[in-house]
Amino acid sequence: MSTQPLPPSAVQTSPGLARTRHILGLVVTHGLLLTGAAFILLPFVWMLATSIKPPDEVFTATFSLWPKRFYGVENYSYALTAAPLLRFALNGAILCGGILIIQLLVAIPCAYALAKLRFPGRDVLFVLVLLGLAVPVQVPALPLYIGLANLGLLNTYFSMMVPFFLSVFAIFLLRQFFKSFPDDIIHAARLDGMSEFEIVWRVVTPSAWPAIAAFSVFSIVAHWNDLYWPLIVITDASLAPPPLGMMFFANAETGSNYGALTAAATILTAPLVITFLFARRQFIQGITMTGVK
Amino acid sequence: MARVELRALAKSFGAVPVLSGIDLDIADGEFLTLIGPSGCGKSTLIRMIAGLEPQTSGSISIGGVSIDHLRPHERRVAMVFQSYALYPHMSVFSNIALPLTMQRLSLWERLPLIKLLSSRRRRVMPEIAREVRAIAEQLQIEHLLDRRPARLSGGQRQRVALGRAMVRHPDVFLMDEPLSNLDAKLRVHMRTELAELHQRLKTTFIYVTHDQVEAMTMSDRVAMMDAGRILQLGTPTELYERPINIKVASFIGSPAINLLKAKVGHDGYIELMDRRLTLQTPLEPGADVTLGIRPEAMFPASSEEIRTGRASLPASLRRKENLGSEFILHFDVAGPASVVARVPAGPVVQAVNGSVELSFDVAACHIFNEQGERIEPNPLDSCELSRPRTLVASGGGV
Amino acid sequence: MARVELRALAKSFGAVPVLSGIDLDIADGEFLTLIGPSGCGKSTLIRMIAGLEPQTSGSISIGGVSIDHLRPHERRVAMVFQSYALYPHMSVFSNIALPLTMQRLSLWERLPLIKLLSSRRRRVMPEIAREVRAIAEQLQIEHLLDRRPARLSGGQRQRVALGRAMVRHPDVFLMDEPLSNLDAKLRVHMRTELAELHQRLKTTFIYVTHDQVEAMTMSDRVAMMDAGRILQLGTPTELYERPINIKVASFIGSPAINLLKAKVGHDGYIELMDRRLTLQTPLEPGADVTLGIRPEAMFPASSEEIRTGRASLPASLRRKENLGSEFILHFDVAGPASVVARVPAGPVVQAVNGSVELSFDVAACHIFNEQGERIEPNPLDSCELSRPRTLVASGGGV
Amino acid sequence: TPLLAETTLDVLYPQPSFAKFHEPIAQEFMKRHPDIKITFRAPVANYDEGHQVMLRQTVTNQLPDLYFSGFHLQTELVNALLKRQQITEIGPFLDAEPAEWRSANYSEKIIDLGRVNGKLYGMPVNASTPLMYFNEELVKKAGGDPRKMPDTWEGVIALAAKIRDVSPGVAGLSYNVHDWPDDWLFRALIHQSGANMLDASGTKVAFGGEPGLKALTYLRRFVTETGMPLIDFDSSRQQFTAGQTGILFETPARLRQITDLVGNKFTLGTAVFPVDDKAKGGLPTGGSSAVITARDPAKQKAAWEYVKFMTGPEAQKIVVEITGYLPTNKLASGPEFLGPYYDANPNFKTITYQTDRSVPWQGYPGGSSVRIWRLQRDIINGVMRGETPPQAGLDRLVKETTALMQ
Amino acid sequence: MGFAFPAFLLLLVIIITPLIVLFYLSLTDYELGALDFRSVGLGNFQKAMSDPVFRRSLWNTVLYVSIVLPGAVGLGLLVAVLVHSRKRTRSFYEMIYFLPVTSTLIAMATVWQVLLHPRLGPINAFLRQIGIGEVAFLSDPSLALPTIAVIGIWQLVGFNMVLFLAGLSAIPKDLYEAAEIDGCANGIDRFLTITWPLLGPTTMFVIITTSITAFKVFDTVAVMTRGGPAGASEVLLYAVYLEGFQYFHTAYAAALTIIFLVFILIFSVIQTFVIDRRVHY
Ligand SMILES: Nc1ncnc2c1ncn2[C@@H]1O[C@H](COP(=O)(O)OP(=O)(O)OP(=O)(O)O)[C@@H](O)[C@H]1O
Ligand SMILES: Nc1ncnc2c1ncn2[C@@H]1O[C@H](COP(=O)(O)OP(=O)(O)OP(=O)(O)O)[C@@H](O)[C@H]1O
Ligand SMILES: [Mg+2]
Ligand SMILES: [Mg+2]
Repeated sequence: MSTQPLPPSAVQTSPGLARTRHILGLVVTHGLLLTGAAFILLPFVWMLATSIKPPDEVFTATFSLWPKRFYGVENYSYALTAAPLLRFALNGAILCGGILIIQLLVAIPCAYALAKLRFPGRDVLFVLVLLGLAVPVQVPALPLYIGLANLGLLNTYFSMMVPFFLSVFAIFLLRQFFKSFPDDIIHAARLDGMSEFEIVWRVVTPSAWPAIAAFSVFSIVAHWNDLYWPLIVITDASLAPPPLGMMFFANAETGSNYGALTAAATILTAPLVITFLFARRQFIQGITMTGVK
Repeated sequence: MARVELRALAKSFGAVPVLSGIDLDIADGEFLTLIGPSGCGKSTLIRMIAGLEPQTSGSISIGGVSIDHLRPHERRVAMVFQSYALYPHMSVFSNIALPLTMQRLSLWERLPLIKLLSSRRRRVMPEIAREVRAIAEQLQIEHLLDRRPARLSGGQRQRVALGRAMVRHPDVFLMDEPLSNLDAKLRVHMRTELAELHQRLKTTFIYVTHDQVEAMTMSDRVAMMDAGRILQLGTPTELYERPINIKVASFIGSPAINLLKAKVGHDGYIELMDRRLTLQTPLEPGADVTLGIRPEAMFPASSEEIRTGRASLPASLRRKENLGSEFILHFDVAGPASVVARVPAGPVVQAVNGSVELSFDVAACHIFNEQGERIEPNPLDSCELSRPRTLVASGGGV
Repeated sequence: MARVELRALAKSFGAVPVLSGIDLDIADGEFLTLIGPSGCGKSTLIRMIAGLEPQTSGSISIGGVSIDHLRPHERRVAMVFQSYALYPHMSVFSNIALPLTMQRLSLWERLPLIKLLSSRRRRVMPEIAREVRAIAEQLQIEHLLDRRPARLSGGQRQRVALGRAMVRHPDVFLMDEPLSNLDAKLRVHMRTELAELHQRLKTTFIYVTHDQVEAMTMSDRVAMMDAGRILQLGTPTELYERPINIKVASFIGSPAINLLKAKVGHDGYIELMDRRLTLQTPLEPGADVTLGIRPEAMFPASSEEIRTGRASLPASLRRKENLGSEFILHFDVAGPASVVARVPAGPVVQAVNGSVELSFDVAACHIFNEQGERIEPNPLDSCELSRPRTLVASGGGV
Repeated sequence: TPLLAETTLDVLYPQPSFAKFHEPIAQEFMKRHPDIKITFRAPVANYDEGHQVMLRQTVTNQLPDLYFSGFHLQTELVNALLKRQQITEIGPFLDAEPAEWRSANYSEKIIDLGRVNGKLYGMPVNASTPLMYFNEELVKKAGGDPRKMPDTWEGVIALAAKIRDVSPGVAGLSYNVHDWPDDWLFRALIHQSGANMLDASGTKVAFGGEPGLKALTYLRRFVTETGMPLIDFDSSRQQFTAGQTGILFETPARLRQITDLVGNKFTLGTAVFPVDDKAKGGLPTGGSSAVITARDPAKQKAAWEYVKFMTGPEAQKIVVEITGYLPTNKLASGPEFLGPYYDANPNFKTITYQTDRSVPWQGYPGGSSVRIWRLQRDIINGVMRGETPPQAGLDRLVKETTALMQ
Repeated sequence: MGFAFPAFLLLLVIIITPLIVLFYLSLTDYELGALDFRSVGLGNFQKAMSDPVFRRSLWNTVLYVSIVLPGAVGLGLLVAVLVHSRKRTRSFYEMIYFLPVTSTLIAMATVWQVLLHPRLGPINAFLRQIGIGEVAFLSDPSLALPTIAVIGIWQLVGFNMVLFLAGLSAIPKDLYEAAEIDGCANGIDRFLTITWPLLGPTTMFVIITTSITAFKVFDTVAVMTRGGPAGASEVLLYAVYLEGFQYFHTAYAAALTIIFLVFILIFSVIQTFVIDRRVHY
């Protein structure tokens, strides 16, 4: 059991080397991250730059960030007045809010049942849920459209929301989360006289809010930006959500006012960025706790 | 009044039997502890009493009334969980008040917003608050009522969990390892508090633990379980002094009982390492037996002369553990086996070293047959008392 | 050779000082335990020695050479974590082999796929395997080498963690509460194994715990820490028998030492509940003192007659805890305070009830002044020895 | 004079940006017809999407009362709607109007654009033929005369090659046929040589010979000789407005937008689309026609009123000024209406010089026009890239088109 | 159970019934707007198998997935690892990398077109500077799909980063410390010894969600290249869209949809297997 000397090849750290290594590490890390960030930001920089340019400066032979003529006021006021942008944002909020609320109302009890209750057909249901995860809206679009038409429900907020009422992703995420919820607390609640209904909403749900926050970000981002389905079911412009509204600017056949277009894009992206900013901490914590790891 | 009777209770998970044939009568106001190794079914049993897990067969009654068909909250039992199971998003006050609001308010009166409309609620809530405060005072947690459980220490959480159980004035308290999440010091302290609570409330307590110290110190009776059955039921002293088999003997007591292989000699006397002991059993000569000797029953022979009714073993000291007030001595003996003795601190034990004779009181030996069951020695007649002396090798000492 | 010296070591997290002015010499081959309440900085100290946390000031040297600038793996220390920190995705073999492969193979020889090309690797690996097997044999885990940590029991994981530390043949073993995740029985067992390992390896061990039993039973010396400083450094017996202040006295020993308020009388003798004890201190008359009396030093007076050098207190029994081999008796005394006595099991203690006189050996009292520091009593001259007898109220008893 | 009770017309139009003329026209109309209320559905992105929406809505009975169909999809739409009797023939309404009014407002050639199977189902609302845009500075630098731009393809190619040579990095011309969503630009190259896509029977490919080969050869030469970049049409337009392309062929509907995007960077000029066969050469007419899908006679009547207004000179003036389209009303170009505007904006007037070349743009039989064009486009793309020689490309074009026409 | 009932009902109405309808349609020759149709058995499926356009879209999709998958997962992991070790700048980087997830594609498509413009775009300006010359990213048939894929990566990196960050924060810190003592001195060693193996389950999840997302690529293609040039970027869902909504071959589109679903389901099955019994160490 004699101790062996360190192998001669091992170069020992000197105090100076340690510092150099630390600084070098910082340079490499930030170098990589900033390079990536530049790539990520490039479109946004162009978007912001364009949103303050007059039309004749949008396309020039040499690229410049700052316009010769500041046109931001015009572009933004045009974006806000030419189409009811705030109305679109409001529609987007109603749409996202409505979808989110129903998604949660449906997914939470289902996820709870999948995670904590034993009932026949549970595994079949779970497999179906996973199947649902793979189906994009494009797939059931046509039958749904015809169904809604027969019910006379086209061109309503409801018709825009209905295909998304069931979020299999939410069920999956929340099920993972609920699985780690202590059984003891549920037992305690039963002993205290709570019904299963109350257990779900008064005990399990309040503790799941990081996961709910995480899911909300996913859901809001997806439905705020969804174009495909509203395009199909909406014929009334006053119900249009943001991307549909954006089409008023992005249309290719005639005057695309790029300045106003990017201004509108900026205005309509901002709420999402702000949402993420606020939910960021819970978001990552929430995903961590859902066992998606 | 709150006598708990379990009759032929059994439970299987799927095809796996977990509990079988549990018969148990727990008197009103008794403190009964279920003890046993991990996985033996203690939690399952207590949860069946609470109604959280349906039994496969058998019946449970409280106060003479069968409760098999009752839902958990109708059973008039309260449970304290190992994890405390406090509602993490509610204040301590709400945690304790919850069972009462559930009991006394209708669903409508509990719904958010709608509840504000109820005038009955406005009448009932102050009552509940009064009761909660009374309980909190008893447990000395009044100052914590506004906190969330996350901001409490382990001991405080423990008390809140107790409060939540007490507020319902249940007929039976069920506790599933309520102290095992606490650190050693706090555990000792809470042990006392629980025992005193029991004395004060005089309610039936069914207490689950796998810590034999808890079982010994708090209980009126202890039921030692293993593999889904009750091995022995009795007072702590009975279990310690007359364990019915090796499992019970070695589970109870710390350091654990020393178990030594021995044989029944041709005349029925037990021979341990070729030394004949003044212990006679009804077993066949030549049968293998196991002798159980508690560590505190052994000490190095040099520390006192070998007296009547004692025997000794040659042993060599391997390690001494100083606990301050006492020493745990680890010896190697022939077998090869190791033997532990527990000796009060003092100059004598300090001096122990190398080979010694380990002396023990023959009357304190527990005898177990090959199946591990306890065998009572034959009573010794007076003439036997003098004979063994010659058999005891006089101690080598330090 | 592997003497560890800490000089004026200090650490702050931001502006918060966590350790200050730690000076400690640990001899080669010594088993030193750091003990202290939670948050006192034990982990921080040991992590600084390992190089996982940079110190704010001061220096650390091992074997006389400063290691302040060395990275953790260059320090020739090995660490066993409370959580074991085994690599969950590697087999036991790979877990133990990892430090060696890191040491002996270059980065290329470790890269996935590329490593297969190295011929040196093919030469080195069998050597490593041999060493790993040797360690595994020592720890009796050869049969587990292919398993993943998740499939091991607590004690087995513990051993693997030890193996991983041992395989590097470090100069110093650092262990941060390595036993606290084990259950009570296993903890007792592993305590012995660790102590024996130390005896065999004769390497320096620095061991962190907050369990005083571990500290007492295994260490050559114990450093009791509090709030980032070392309160007392000494052998276990020193700490138990001569704690330098109340904190040390009450941290060490279980059940905890009884602390009783007393006063210095006009002639320098200590008066406890108006009874004068045969203890004289150099303190001013009228000063407040605290008397520390270990539970094992007290017993109900009726159980033996009160002898020279003993005193007694009127007390009333609140609760008896039966531990099988002994009883813990809880008394209420005037103050109001509570006092714990620890008495071997026996018919006498069984009979104790109601009001008793609690007798204790005056020489076994620890005296602490108002600042909580230990005060040595003046040596008693022979004539003093007889006087106090009249002062001791003769016990009421059962 | 409310001869009708309040009638509401549900109108759907493609191209959201057309809101700029649809809205004011509807306002004006409602002022004049207080008994008719115009409500717009959310506009659809383009003619193709609009077509899909209409077809879906035939199935679900959600059709609007009035729709503006792209000319190239008109035939298919009408046929699909006829199957379910969901379309109203416009002919009877028009015939009921006074003859002199009709001849004063519409040229029969324009009205013919709305005929399907010989019956009038669509009333042409806006029309366009491809237009040449150019950068006057670049043209001048290359020795060209902005007021006398070449009117043959050889001439254009020569000028564009010059432009490229004298201004390095600049593309000579851009003719985005390889990327165009429909076959408008390809047809233009066939029609301009006096040929036709289909023979008189309307069932056989007619561009297989000389005209097709010539068109494909021109296209290849655009790339090789004039440095035309093979990029998408958005990018082409952007490059032109940035002053990096000499000549651009585009729809006049973009004139307003391009004028704005160019601003003061260079002088924008427009010229007529070069036509090799000055006698027979034609140009396919893009744009849209109003299609009445209302079922209720009162609504049909109201819809006809609206269509009349929409194709009237006041409304057409608005349409032209906002887009650059060719007006479909004869009076609109007159001095009362667009005259002064054209004088002030000569670039907008150019399109009127090629009015007479308008020929109808009709789909292929068999209902696979969209698919046929996608296939043709891929082949043309290959020819322009030089992957396929023009003759081989032409052979494939004929073969595949014929196959899909069944 | 009552709790799962609303979800089950919606599942039935929103997903299962339409799928059944779709499957039924795929066995007919229905065209949108047609008044009658008849059964053609598996004819549509046979046709799909021999349809070169469909085969090309299948191949394009596979190519797209095979670029996006390693790119978005690898870069997401790299960014997550780098960001995770930051303290003060962490939220800054998280925000930036998450931006594309929140952006509206309609606007971003135009922006990308301009950025990638061979003549006017800043990217080509940069390439010209370093002497590579103009690259027609979106119009060169060999580059269009990879370019769309890069944009796909751009959209997904932030999303995957967040998932990986969640995975990283679940790795016990003391493992890194143990590794450091054991001699894992540099980042590469630590990554290979701890991070990568312990991120296994996260990686599986990310790979599966990323591949499903990548299989579902539609918007970017529809908005930016419309399948061009010369079909070089025509992907599965776009082909389905063309058949269903441009050519109105509803039944054939339904058959293609079913094939698409089968493809994607293979991944879901893997997900069921791996995630639920995920590599539990
Ligand atoms: N829901 C369940 N399904 C299947 N088996 C179960 C279930 N719950 C418990 N068991 C099994 O029943 C046995 C008894 O479990 P139980 O929890 O009652 O043990 P315990 O005595 O409380 O142990 P511990 O001291 O570890 O808490 C164990 O073997 C366990 O694996
Ligand atoms: N990274 C850190 N940042 C700030 N404070 C810290 C950090 N790590 C430890 N501390 C603080 O330093 C003090 C000492 O912590 P340390 O972990 O050393 O305690 P300990 O004695 O090991 O306690 P325990 O017995 O609970 O493990 C604590 O008050 C803790 O809050
Ligand atoms: Mg249990
Ligand atoms: Mg610690």
